[in-house]
Amino acid sequence: MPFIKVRDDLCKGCKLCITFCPKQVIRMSDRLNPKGYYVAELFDKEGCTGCGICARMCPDVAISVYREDKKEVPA
Amino acid sequence: MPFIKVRDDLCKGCKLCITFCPKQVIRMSDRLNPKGYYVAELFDKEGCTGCGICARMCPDVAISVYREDKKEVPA
Amino acid sequence: MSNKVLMKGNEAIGEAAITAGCRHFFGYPITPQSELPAYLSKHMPKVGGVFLQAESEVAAINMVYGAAAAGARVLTSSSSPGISLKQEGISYLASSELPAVICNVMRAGPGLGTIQPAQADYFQAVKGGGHGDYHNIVLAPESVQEIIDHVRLGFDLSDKYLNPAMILLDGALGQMMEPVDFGDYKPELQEKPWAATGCKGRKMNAITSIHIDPRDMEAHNIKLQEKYSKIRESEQKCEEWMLEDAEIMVVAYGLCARICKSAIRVCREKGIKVGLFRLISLWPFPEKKLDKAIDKVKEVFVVELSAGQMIEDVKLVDNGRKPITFHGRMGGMTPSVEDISDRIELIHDRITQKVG
Amino acid sequence: MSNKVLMKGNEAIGEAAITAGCRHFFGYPITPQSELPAYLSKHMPKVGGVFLQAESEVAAINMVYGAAAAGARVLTSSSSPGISLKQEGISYLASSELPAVICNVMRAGPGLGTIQPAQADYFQAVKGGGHGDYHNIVLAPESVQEIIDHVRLGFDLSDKYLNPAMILLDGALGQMMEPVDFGDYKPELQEKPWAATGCKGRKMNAITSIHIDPRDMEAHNIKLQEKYSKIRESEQKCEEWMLEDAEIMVVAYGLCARICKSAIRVCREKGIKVGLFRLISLWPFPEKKLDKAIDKVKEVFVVELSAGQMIEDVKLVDNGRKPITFHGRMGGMTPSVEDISDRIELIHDRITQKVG
Amino acid sequence: MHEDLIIAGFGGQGVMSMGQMLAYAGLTEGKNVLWMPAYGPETRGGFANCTVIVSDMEIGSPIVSHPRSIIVMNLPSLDRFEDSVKPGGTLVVNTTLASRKVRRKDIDVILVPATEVATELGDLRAANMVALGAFLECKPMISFKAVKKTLQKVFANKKSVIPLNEKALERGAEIAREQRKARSAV
Amino acid sequence: MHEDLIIAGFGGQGVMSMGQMLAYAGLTEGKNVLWMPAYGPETRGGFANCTVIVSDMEIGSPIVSHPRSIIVMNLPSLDRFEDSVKPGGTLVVNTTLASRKVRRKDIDVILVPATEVATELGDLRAANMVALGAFLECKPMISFKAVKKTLQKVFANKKSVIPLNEKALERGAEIAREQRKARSAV
Amino acid sequence: MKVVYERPESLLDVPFTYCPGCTHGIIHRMVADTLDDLGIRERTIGVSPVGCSVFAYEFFNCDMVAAAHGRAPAVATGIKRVHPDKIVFTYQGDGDLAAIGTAEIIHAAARGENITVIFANNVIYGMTGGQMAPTTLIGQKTDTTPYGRSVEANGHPIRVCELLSSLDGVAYLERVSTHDPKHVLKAQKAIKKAFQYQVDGKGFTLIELLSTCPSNWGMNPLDSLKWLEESMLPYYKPGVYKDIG
Amino acid sequence: MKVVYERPESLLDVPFTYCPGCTHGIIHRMVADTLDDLGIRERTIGVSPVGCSVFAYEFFNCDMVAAAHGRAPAVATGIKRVHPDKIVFTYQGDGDLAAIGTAEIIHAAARGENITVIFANNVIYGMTGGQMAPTTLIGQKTDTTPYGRSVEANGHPIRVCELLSSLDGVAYLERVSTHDPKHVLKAQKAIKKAFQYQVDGKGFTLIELLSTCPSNWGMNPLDSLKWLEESMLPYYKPGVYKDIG
Ligand SMILES: Cc1ncc(C[n+]2csc(CCOP(=O)(O)OP(=O)(O)O)c2C)c(N)n1
Ligand SMILES: Cc1ncc(C[n+]2csc(CCOP(=O)(O)OP(=O)(O)O)c2C)c(N)n1
Ligand code: SF4
Ligand code: SF4
Ligand code: SF4
Ligand code: SF4
Ligand code: SF4
Ligand code: SF4
Ligand SMILES: [Mg+2]
Ligand SMILES: [Mg+2]
Repeated sequence: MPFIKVRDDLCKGCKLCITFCPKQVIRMSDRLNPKGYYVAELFDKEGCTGCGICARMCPDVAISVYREDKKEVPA
Repeated sequence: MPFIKVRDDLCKGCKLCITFCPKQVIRMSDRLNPKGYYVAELFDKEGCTGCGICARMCPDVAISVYREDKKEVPA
Repeated sequence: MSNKVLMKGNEAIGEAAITAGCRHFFGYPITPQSELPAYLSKHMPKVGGVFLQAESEVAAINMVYGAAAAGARVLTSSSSPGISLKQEGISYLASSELPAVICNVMRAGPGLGTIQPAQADYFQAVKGGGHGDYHNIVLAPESVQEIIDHVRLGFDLSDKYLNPAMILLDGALGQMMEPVDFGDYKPELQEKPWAATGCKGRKMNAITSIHIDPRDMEAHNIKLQEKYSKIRESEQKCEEWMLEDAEIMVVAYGLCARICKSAIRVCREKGIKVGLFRLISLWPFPEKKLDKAIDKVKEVFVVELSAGQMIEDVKLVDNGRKPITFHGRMGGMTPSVEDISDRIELIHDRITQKVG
Repeated sequence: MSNKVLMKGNEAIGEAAITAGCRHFFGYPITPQSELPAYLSKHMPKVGGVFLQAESEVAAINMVYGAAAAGARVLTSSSSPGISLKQEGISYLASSELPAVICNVMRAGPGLGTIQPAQADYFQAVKGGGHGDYHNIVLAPESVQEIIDHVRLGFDLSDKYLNPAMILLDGALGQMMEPVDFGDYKPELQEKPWAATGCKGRKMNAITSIHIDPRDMEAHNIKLQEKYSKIRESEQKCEEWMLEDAEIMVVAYGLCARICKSAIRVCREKGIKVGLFRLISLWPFPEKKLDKAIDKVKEVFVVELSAGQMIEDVKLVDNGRKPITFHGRMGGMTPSVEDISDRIELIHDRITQKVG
Repeated sequence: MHEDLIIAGFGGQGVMSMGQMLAYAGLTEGKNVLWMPAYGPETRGGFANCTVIVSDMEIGSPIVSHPRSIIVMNLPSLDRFEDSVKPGGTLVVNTTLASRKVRRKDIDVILVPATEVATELGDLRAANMVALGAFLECKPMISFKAVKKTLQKVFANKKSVIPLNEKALERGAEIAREQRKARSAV
Repeated sequence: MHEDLIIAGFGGQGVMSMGQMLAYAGLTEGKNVLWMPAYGPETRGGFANCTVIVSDMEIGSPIVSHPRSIIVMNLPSLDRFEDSVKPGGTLVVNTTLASRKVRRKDIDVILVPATEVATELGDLRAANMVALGAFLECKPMISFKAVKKTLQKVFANKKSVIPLNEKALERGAEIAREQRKARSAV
Repeated sequence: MKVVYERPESLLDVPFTYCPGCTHGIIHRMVADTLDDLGIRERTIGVSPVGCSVFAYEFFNCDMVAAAHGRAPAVATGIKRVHPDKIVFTYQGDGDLAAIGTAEIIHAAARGENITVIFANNVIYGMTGGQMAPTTLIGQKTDTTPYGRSVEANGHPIRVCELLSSLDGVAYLERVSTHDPKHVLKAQKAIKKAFQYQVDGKGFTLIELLSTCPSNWGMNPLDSLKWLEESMLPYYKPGVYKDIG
Repeated sequence: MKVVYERPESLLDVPFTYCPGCTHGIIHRMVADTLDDLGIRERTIGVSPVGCSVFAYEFFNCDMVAAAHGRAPAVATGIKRVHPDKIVFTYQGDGDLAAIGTAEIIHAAARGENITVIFANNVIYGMTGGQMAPTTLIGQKTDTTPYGRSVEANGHPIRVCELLSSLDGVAYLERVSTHDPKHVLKAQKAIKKAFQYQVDGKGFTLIELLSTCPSNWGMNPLDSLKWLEESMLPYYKPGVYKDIG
């Protein structure tokens, strides 16, 4: 099952990943990071296809993507 | 009879007037001006048509043109 | 209180300029003076004035040159690196004897540095950061109210002497808010028959800074020097604060002088006889009063937000008479009141021991 | 004589730079230093070096910044107005601690001025025409031979201290021809592990002049100041000429010092005890030797091609001990030998009367 | 009377406007006032703080290293400023974003979950008002009346937000009052 | 031995190269030498002059207000420099372009129609060599031999012009000789 | 399970100082991925500007030189002339490149300096708090155009790709956008191509990336992307403006 | 017999400092004739540059302001913003305008400043003794390209009209030549049109005049005109590059 990890220390809660995830499997968590931002999280691990679009759009390069197959992400 | 006057104090002897005069009625005189240049002169008053081309090309604006008719010179 | 409004220093520059009859501003954005262009872009159009954001500081100072040549009261402002870029233009203004007011809201350098307050552009402002023998008139306000007064004075002196005037402040002064009173001031507007306005009804005017024959250029320089002498004679400005009975004289200007005032208050409460010689005009350097003041004290203590620049001019006036000590902070750091008062106390102890 | 070649000062700069291992020149044309770019555009390609004419002085100094950051020995040159335009870049070089040699073949200012010799950029070179607390190492040759020595020394010191070095001369020195000997000098090339060369096999290098936290910026400034102290300690250079028994000490540098030497010869023939203190390094100012020299004379006579700039540093060293008189010419004019010798005679007469 | 205060937090938490409001209010009360900002390197989200001085005397140094009062709106500000409060002074802490214990014993500490309270009130951006209310309750350098009058002026074009802000002020004051009471009860 | 000389004329009259040639020649003779140019505002056609110093001693000031010798190639230069010649010194005048009388009585004046002579010889640009020849005849600060050797070097790539230049030098010297003879005959 | 995407090696493990949602971060990521992809990190020297990306030297894991405002192309020229075999890029904002740095970018392009310019155009001065840039759109309100940019007072916005396209030294010029994943993908390809051209010694390359500034535009990150698409794209048309192939 | 042509009133009775045959003089004459023709001498303010025409303020009989090198468009902007009703022109060489003054000319054009720029392009730095200009042709030998300008070392010459033509603020742009009477006539018409546009408030106008530098090209005046025609015209094509009509 593909999935993503969001680094809490880097995320600034901009929501771009949430907006552009084609599967709509990311949301804002209720965790505040030390910089004062609520951070994003994958809430539906089943739904994630590992397409990497979230990582491509993340301005803070906070997302890493895990999948079985070849690297072709995010470009 | 149209004619031109060359101001000795301004002429630098570049010969452009001589080159471009369609009637070839200008030449270098043997007068040296105080700046050390031989100056141009109209040598054939009969030949000058007052076309003003010499004045148009004179880089030192040393030439004035005299003619009977309307001003349409040098532009 | 009724006439007082709360205003940022940078905005006060803008409003003061408008009240001084300035209708032309050319500048390029830089922190920490951003509130000024923001203010003027909003308010210049309301008074029929021109706010133009130039493509660079170099362009801005040359637009100023053009507007000044055209006879306008004109303002520009920037901060340290941007002022460095204007040095050629400033030298041209001085040489062409064109009036203009230039604000340097200093930040910490060298290089890109940081945006915190500093006074390390003193040499640049006062000795001439540009080429050739010239001087800016340089004023150093210590409060938002004084910013207003100095901007107006800057325009008046600049027009009077046909010389660029610089207002030298720092980011803290530029960004702090204090209550100010605009009072009722009338700018001393001068006729400018030399200006480039179109030559209708008179001979053409030419404004230039080139005198290719060195004899002419020397004559021009002598004329400039005579003007500088006149300014030196007439326009030295300073504040002598609690100096009447002082044994220790602190010398400082701008923001730093205010810190020193607080420190002097602390010391006075402890019975230390200390006062402040605050420079208001950095050029002309207030040497006449400083010269006399030095005679009356035992020691001079110079405080600057730099490695020590203004102190050289103090030493030149002192000329070996009294000991001079120095404290400077750099890089955007400011000394605390306690820091200064402690140092004054130390000097006091030393002097007293010496005396005792 | 066999090793001597006749060379213009400006060309000598170029050849000296090449022998110092400099392979990169970036500059923008300006009189009176044109022979230098002409020389280097011809000769750099022959040694595999780069001569690049930049689009402006501002671009040139920033190309220098890049090349210095990349680890090269790099040269630029200009004349007064162009040097003013380089002030931001110079402040950046100093702050980023990048080595580079900058030649200012001074002309008369302010403004466009004229192309004749002047020394009115002393303040700009020595006090820092750019923003912030920094110093250039400044050398002032008096002959074409010394130009060569100073350019080489400039590169070596610049690399040693990671600081820009400026060679300050004037158009007369730049354009005159004298016989010179290139001798056999080996440049003191330093390792530059800090340079931007690609990070293969090491951590990435970053070269910058921004330290946004004022505490860091202050620490950086303190580091710079410590370096300046070291340079002040070690690199003061001057020539004491006929000073052993002198009662009058002339202080001058560069072209002006040569005029003074001729004048001193004239005076010596008349039995006047006069000598020359010639500054070689303008920054660090040779205060140690000057300090001692002042003790031994009765009067100091400062001669400059300016309204009086270097004299301030002389006064700071003198600190009220001995009378100082001044003669300056401006705008491209130079004093004649007779002019100077007459003035020395006058001083001599005055001193003798005083004594007698 | 001479009071100085530093208010510190993230950019965007309204620490600057809170300070300006105090200065305005002070001016209307006929005091000498001074407001001075300080920003971090980041345009948004970096640290931001301001100094406010309100005094009957001429104001000297605008730079106050050890102010009588400090309001910290987040953890980095608490870390940075805890030691700066003048002994005997006041420290107001927004505990929502600065939840650690305060070490200083020689000062008056007010703990207000300002962000939480503001969120409850309907707008997290009113946290600054909650903190301000708490502060003024302990250190009435300016009267509540003057502050409220200033609120009216500041939000003249956005009147709808005034009630929320007033409520926030009051809730902050309330919390401070309770806390003091509790403490004096101990 | 210490000689100084100013050569002045229009730009383009070869006054600079004439001076450089002298300096080169001096160097080959083992002297200390210095050459210094000065230009007017115009790129071409403006005034141009240079100073040449040849000396057995170290050369001090490169700026000589009252040189022992001056060569003026045109009228403006005569006007400008006539008064500068050191009393007892030498003034060479290109009378073709500076035809007025010389006022100074306390100096040695050589009048050479240099431009005219050069034109006769076939190239007006050799006027400088005519003047130089005349000058060296009166004031042998450098030997003719050294100057001729320098000519060979300078025109190494353009050998064809050497004979003309040598002839010009000689004609100049001749004229000066005749003039001196005439004068001493008076 | 394998990591198929993670932070590129060419980025240091340091949080960006950019505001939330600012596309400077996306552009940084693309540049870093490109250095990784082409395997050129260790022989690359980047030049950071003055602008919000002034701290780029703290983010990129390759040698970095911080230039004065607008002078990155001159600094890059200096570096490249010393190390012609290294890969040199500048990262510049629109104020940096199209205002104070106009002469430097034009002449670097005309000289055909073999460098790559990454040009983040967010039609505003971000770092200094949102003043008008030369690229600011007509009607756009900024800190120094409080009534909206007007042609009469401020003139017309400059289109950099169009401007540079007449210069013979230019090898490749493309304008791309960052407002959605499709465009970002295109942008990434353009960046890679530009660096590849440099590796191949083809000359001056510049990629203009339309970018956002949520903070100074006064919008949230998503609305910023929409505004970019709706307001910027019509004036700043994406496309290849020059490609010598 | 009437004088049908004489020195225009808009020229002072002072000899030019230009070298014999230098076409700067022809261009001056055309500008002066235009001021006379349009009757605007008394309300015109000219801005002279640094370059051989640095003394233009001694030649034109209208108010003149001498700008720093390259900054004439900025100075003109300052003047025009003070006197929008006056006619303001700059006279600039190719070093002045296309090298150090690149940013100023581009931004004056982009702003659509209602000024007229007379741009004398002689593909060299005349005043300083013949160094390479940004306009110097490939292969051309100059004081700083002793082996001829090469693309590798110095890049490509800049064509100013082409460069500026993409800018929206520009009203009229034409390149003309001065190498023979026919072209001079055309040039004069272009100059007149540009000033007329300014009188009519149409915006930024620039006339690029291909010009000679006999002294630094090392040619006599006539050969210079021939060289202009044969070498410069092919790269710098005369024509109208923009005309908003
Ligand atoms: C010489 C100089 N002038 C001005 C500044 C101030 N300054 C810093 S960043 C900047 C503009 C940045 O805008 P842009 O290049 O568009 O970058 P952004 O922040 O939008 O990414 C300015 C004007 C400076 N640091 N130096
Ligand atoms: C700041 C500055 N840099 C350089 C110069 C030197 N300079 C004077 S004129 C000139 C170039 C002139 O060339 P151009 O503009 O083409 O005019 P031309 O003489 O060819 O007509 C230069 C570089 C200067 N005066 N000021
Ligand atoms: S990898 Fe694709 S599906 Fe998974 S969270 Fe990211 S955008 Fe959504
Ligand atoms: S795009 Fe990145 S920074 Fe933005 S919310 Fe998602 S993970 Fe966080
Ligand atoms: S007016 Fe015409 S015909 Fe007469 S001299 Fe001049 S060019 Fe020749
Ligand atoms: S064109 Fe003019 S300057 Fe040239 S020779 Fe004829 S009159 Fe004289
Ligand atoms: S100010 Fe704008 S450009 Fe700068 S980091 Fe914030 S959003 Fe990005
Ligand atoms: S140097 Fe060239 S451009 Fe200058 S006046 Fe002489 S010929 Fe004309
Ligand atoms: Mg931007
Ligand atoms: Mg030119």
